[in-house]
Amino acid sequence: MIRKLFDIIAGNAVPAVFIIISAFAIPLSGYSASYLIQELLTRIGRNSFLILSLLIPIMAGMGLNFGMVLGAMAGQIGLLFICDWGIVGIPGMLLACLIGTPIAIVLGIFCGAVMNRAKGREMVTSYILGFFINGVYQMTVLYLMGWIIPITNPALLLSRGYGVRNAVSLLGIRGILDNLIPAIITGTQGAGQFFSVQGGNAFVMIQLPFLEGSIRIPLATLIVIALFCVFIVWFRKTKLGQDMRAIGQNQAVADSAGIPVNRTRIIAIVISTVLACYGQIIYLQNMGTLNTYNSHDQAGMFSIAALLIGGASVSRASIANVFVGVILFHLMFIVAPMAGKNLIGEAQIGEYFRVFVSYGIIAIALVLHAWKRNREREAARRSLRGNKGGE
Amino acid sequence: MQEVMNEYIVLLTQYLTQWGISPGLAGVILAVVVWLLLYLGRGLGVFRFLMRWYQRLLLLAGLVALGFWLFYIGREHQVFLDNKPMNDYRALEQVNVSINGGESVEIMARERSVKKTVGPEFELKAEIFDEDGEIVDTITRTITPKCSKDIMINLPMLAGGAEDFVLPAPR
Amino acid sequence: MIGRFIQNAGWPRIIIALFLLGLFIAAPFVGVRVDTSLSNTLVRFGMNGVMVLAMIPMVQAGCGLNFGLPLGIIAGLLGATLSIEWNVEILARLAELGAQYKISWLNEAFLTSWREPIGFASAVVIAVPIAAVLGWFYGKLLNRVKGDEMMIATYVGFSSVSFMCIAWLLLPYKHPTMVWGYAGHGLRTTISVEGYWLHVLSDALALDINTENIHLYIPTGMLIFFAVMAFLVWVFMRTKTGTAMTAVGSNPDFARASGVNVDRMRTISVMLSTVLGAIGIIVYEQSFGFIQLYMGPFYMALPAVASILLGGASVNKAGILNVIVGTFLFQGILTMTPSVINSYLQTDMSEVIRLIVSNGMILYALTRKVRAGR
Amino acid sequence: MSDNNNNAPLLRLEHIGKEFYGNRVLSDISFDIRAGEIIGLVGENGAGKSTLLNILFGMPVISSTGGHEGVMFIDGRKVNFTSPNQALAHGIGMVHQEFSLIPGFTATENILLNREVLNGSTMSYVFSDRVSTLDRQAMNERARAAINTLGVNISPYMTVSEMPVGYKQFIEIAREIDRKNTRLLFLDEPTAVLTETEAEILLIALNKLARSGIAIVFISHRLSEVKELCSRVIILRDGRLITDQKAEELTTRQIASLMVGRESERREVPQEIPEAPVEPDNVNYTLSPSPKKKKKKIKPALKVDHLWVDMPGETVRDVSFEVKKGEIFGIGGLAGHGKLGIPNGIMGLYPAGGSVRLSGRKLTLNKPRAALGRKMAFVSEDRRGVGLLLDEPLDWNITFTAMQTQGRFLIGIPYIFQIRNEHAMRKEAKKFIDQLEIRCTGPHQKAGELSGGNQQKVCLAKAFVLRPDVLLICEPTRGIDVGAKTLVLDTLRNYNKENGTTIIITSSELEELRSVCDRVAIVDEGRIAGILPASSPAEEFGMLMMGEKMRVALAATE
Repeated sequence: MIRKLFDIIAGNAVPAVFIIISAFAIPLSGYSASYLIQELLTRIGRNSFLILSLLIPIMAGMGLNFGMVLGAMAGQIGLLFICDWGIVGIPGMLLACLIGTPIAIVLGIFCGAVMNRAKGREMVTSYILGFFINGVYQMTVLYLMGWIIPITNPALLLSRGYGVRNAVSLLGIRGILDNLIPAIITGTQGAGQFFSVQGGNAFVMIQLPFLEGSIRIPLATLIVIALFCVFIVWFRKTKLGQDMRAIGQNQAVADSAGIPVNRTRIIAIVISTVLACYGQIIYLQNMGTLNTYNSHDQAGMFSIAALLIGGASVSRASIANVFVGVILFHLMFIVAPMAGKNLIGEAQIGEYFRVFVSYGIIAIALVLHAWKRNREREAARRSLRGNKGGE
Repeated sequence: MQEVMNEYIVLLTQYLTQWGISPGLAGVILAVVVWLLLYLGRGLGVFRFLMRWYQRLLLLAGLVALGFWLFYIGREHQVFLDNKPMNDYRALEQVNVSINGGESVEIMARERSVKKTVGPEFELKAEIFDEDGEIVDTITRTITPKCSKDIMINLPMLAGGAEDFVLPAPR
Repeated sequence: MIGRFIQNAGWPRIIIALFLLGLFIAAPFVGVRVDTSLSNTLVRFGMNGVMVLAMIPMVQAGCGLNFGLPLGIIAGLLGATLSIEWNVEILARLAELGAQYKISWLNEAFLTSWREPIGFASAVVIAVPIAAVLGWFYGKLLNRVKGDEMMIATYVGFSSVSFMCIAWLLLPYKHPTMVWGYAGHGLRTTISVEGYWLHVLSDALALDINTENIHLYIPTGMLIFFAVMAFLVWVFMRTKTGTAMTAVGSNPDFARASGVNVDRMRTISVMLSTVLGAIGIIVYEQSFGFIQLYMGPFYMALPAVASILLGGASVNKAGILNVIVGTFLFQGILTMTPSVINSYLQTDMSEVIRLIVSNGMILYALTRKVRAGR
Repeated sequence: MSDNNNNAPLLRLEHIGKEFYGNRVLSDISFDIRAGEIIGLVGENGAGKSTLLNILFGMPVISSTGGHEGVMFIDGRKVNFTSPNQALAHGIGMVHQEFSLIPGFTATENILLNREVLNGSTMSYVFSDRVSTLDRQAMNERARAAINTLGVNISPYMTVSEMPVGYKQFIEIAREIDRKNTRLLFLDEPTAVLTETEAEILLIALNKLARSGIAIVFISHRLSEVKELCSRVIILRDGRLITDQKAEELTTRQIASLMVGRESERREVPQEIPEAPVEPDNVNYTLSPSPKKKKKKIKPALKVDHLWVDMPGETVRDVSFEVKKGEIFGIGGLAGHGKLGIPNGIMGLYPAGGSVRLSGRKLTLNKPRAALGRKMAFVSEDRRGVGLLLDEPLDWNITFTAMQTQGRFLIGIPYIFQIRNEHAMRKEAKKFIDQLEIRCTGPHQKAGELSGGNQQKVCLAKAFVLRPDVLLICEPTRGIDVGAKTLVLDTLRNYNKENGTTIIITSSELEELRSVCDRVAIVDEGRIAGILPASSPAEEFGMLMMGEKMRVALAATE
């Protein structure tokens, strides 16, 4: 009984701690509710898709897919092309996805194959693989683009004539998905109807009297994310999903039952990589600028940290973890610098604090996972023995 | 051999057009027919296998087509509006140009302006003024830059009724 | 014969070595001086050698590659900054001691002329116990997560670095050369060691030939220091404890059946690795000239890991020779690619090549088939 | 199913044989299996049962080691399986001793693992069937049907990790039954983990299955069950088919003696006068002094009381025995009954309790160092896993333990600074290489590069270097060729003779124990079933191995 209670607390300790931290930090930061909600909504739209892409490899027992940065890179290459060609709007985003997909598939197959060669240490391998592919990506973007790969737009290229600039403006697709279906929550007593028309554009208006100011909702993005959640739920019900769950729990048994283990693992990584590619495109359409050499860097780390803060572990993660995580993590992200400034007088502290928390939470999650796994192994060993006689 | 093939294709196209079927539509019809044949034979293992690959191929072709279509409809063009004399056409005193019914720009003689449009075609409306600021003429044209990125429109030629008023964009 | 040599050396090493050789051969043709390149390579070899050496104990004890090297580096940074902060006090205390116990050579003149070496030594002396304590905790942690050491080491390194970012801001350092001028507190991101112990090892006994035709600089002191450290590690791996440690890495069950305390050996190896990391960064800084704080140590483990792997080590076996060969090759590539390739292609590809080579090397080591049955 | 061509048996084996690297493990096995039959396949460990199963299942072990001799027929058609999937396709199912279940899955999910019922979906045309969703309802129905066939009541929604062990066994069998074409089912020790009632239910279920036309091959060490269930009994011994008889024609005692065999080899030893029994409770065979050496009235070198050891797969429950100084004591018994746990527990490698006295003084358990410090040496059964440093040279392997526990092969000041004396290490290694005729290129060769026999010699050398008073050896001859076997056993015998070292040998090979040891203890289900002088007839050892239940049955018959 006590053990069960302990398990429940231990199982949700991480989100609980973050709720407490936020509860202290929010008043300290002095941000208004509408500002926080606006920021949170933006960040949910921006990051959820990336985080959701981590779920499937976890299901297949491959741990946290640090290799998702590969997908992010594929997405960025897609974006670079549409920028060069000047494709804008929703068609531009779709085309970027379309171009990114084959690249992500190839990278995903490579990543999966490498991980199959390094069973038991998938995470560190995919992590280093991320760095390695980053090198290849940089080589491609910095030297081959504009030289072998045709990129002509001078706005993209470095002045030397080849290689892509460090910052690329994504003006053409900026906020295009977020604002596709404009929706506003407002506190002011404006037009009383659900749909209102202002300046020729239709808005979805929701009124909440207690709110000050108005909040824009990235409705279309949220719909895409919701569709993706439905996809995950459906995927879990398929044979492939079932096979992945089996492999995640026991590879040897799955193999003896005739499930193609290695192939399925590669599929899991490919799906994750492709989704990370789309996630990065959604992320960047919100940001509006592409930092060619850095945007993907932190994508993996922040997504993984957010997922873990949501209460997921290396071997178990759900959709709920994703949303709890993204809210708590980004709440901390928003308020920490301001809280740090108001508390100690240094915004820098808050910045470092959130970086520390991101890394620390991953470290703790990994330690807990390894610890638990070793303990379970011990317990499994113990369960093999019968009743002891001599006692 | 090659020639025979070419001739055959030309004839076939002509024949199809006669029935109001464009080559693209013919391709779609062919794809559907093959699919139906495979579907009818799905009891056989080989057919099932073929079906899977055929459908994958169709999916792939569809995606590629989608890609081209997106490229086609999503392309942003810079339209340079040029009011400079060209080929004996004199520069106009003042032109107000609006594209796709948007806000119009005022272009004085020997000026050049730039507007952005998205998609394969756009509607250009030019109001031409004389020295006194009276509208002399209003021209509405649908222009299709297709896949070319940027174009320049020489307004004097447009006003003068020349057909080749669409010029390549300046470097 | 050749086949055996290739088998011993391993393909990746041969390719990299040939590549490096090619760079050296090509250098004169693109206007890069071989002698200065060689000098640079040697300097960087000396700078990084000790940090690469820090990999050996953990690899040998079966704890995997020490991606947690930043932990040791932090201890080294603490030692380095404290040695500057307390520089005056340390010298004063030493003079006091000299006077108190009538040690004739410990006088004012000696302290003035040996100010810099004493500063360096004090940095090491402060860093080592801190590293040992951190290493002890780190070792205990790694003992609980057997099998996942590398990933956890990485994130322990990262989180300790980001934790120290906060600490650098808050710790009550006062020394004017180190804190931000406008705020009066919080350490700067880079701190010059000039006037404290800049080049204290590098310039000791250094061979500096600077004539019309030849510019050769050999940091003899630093190389000797590296040699001494390498020798100490070599000797340690030969002691009873070192032997037991190797056996633990080779087969923990065997070691246990032979009465060795496996966890203790692993902890010792982690402590040793952390201490070497701490010393390594101080050696690095005295040559580099600056202490890099905040995110500086973040990715420092990767080059060290890549170096030892490049030298032919595997995830569970490493020796001094691997360190020497690997560091030389890796640093050689890092020195030569910017100068040679850049003069040829007129671009700086060194960063990209570093990324690909170092991570490719680690990836290669990680995916190599581990021996069955373990 | 039974309406198959009745003339041709379901499975026919003709002259099946197999050699592993010149080591013959099976020869000339021929028998038939007909639909609906239940056949008991019995034999000692190493009699060739598992190799036979591997051949029948087309396991890669067989094809990768040069295939097998003889031919197999299914329904009169010749078959040759190269992968287990082919065997499955021909309707051969197998339930292994270890569970092959996914703990977090429900009974249904496990029974239908990789044979799930799928809903059709258009997506499946483009990708593969794997993107179709599962039809949970149909799956549960099928699982329920399979479970019902067995006559047990297990909910298909129950998660396997929450099931008692017995249920898991039923789920395994249900999985094989669910395979539509299964006609021949191999069960490897299915009752080993079951309680008695569960075992009874299983036997009833198997009978029921057989009546539906499925042939069953039942592999068990519980002879009473074999006798009760099977219509025919096939006995293997040393890779040969000894008997293929109707079960009614045999008594359990006969089966036991046929299994261990060698009645003809019965040595002519006069019946010993029984000593006072030192064994508690469940011993009905008594101690007898060694016939060769008259070393009575000597303090026991090793006295073990109520020892329990928590070694996975080799649990020791309650063991007590005494070993006299200078004696060679054997511990035998079937695999998995705990004989290996005894020496491992004494040496502190696995959690253990009880009391162990070494020449009268109590030994600290659970600390390998303590055992080694008391001049005990140990040769592990897991040569490659525990016994050797495969990546290190021979001199390391031989001298490491002595260096760590006795401080030898070191130079320098003890406790302060000592480095290893490579010269002395090499010398010692050379000495043993010569003495034990270890075939290698020298002390610098890596242990992993040697053959099994030579590796075993290295392990012995490692133990001898310690100059032990008591030497514990597990499976000294496992996996090594005949020549090396003799050499190893001779070495042990000589070492005992020359140094008077007490040696405890644990081995699955009874004959080996009988040839080397003075006395042999037989372990059954974690307890000592009895201790006999080596000269006792093989049959009696066989009876001890068959376990308690056997003895009860025997007591009833005799």
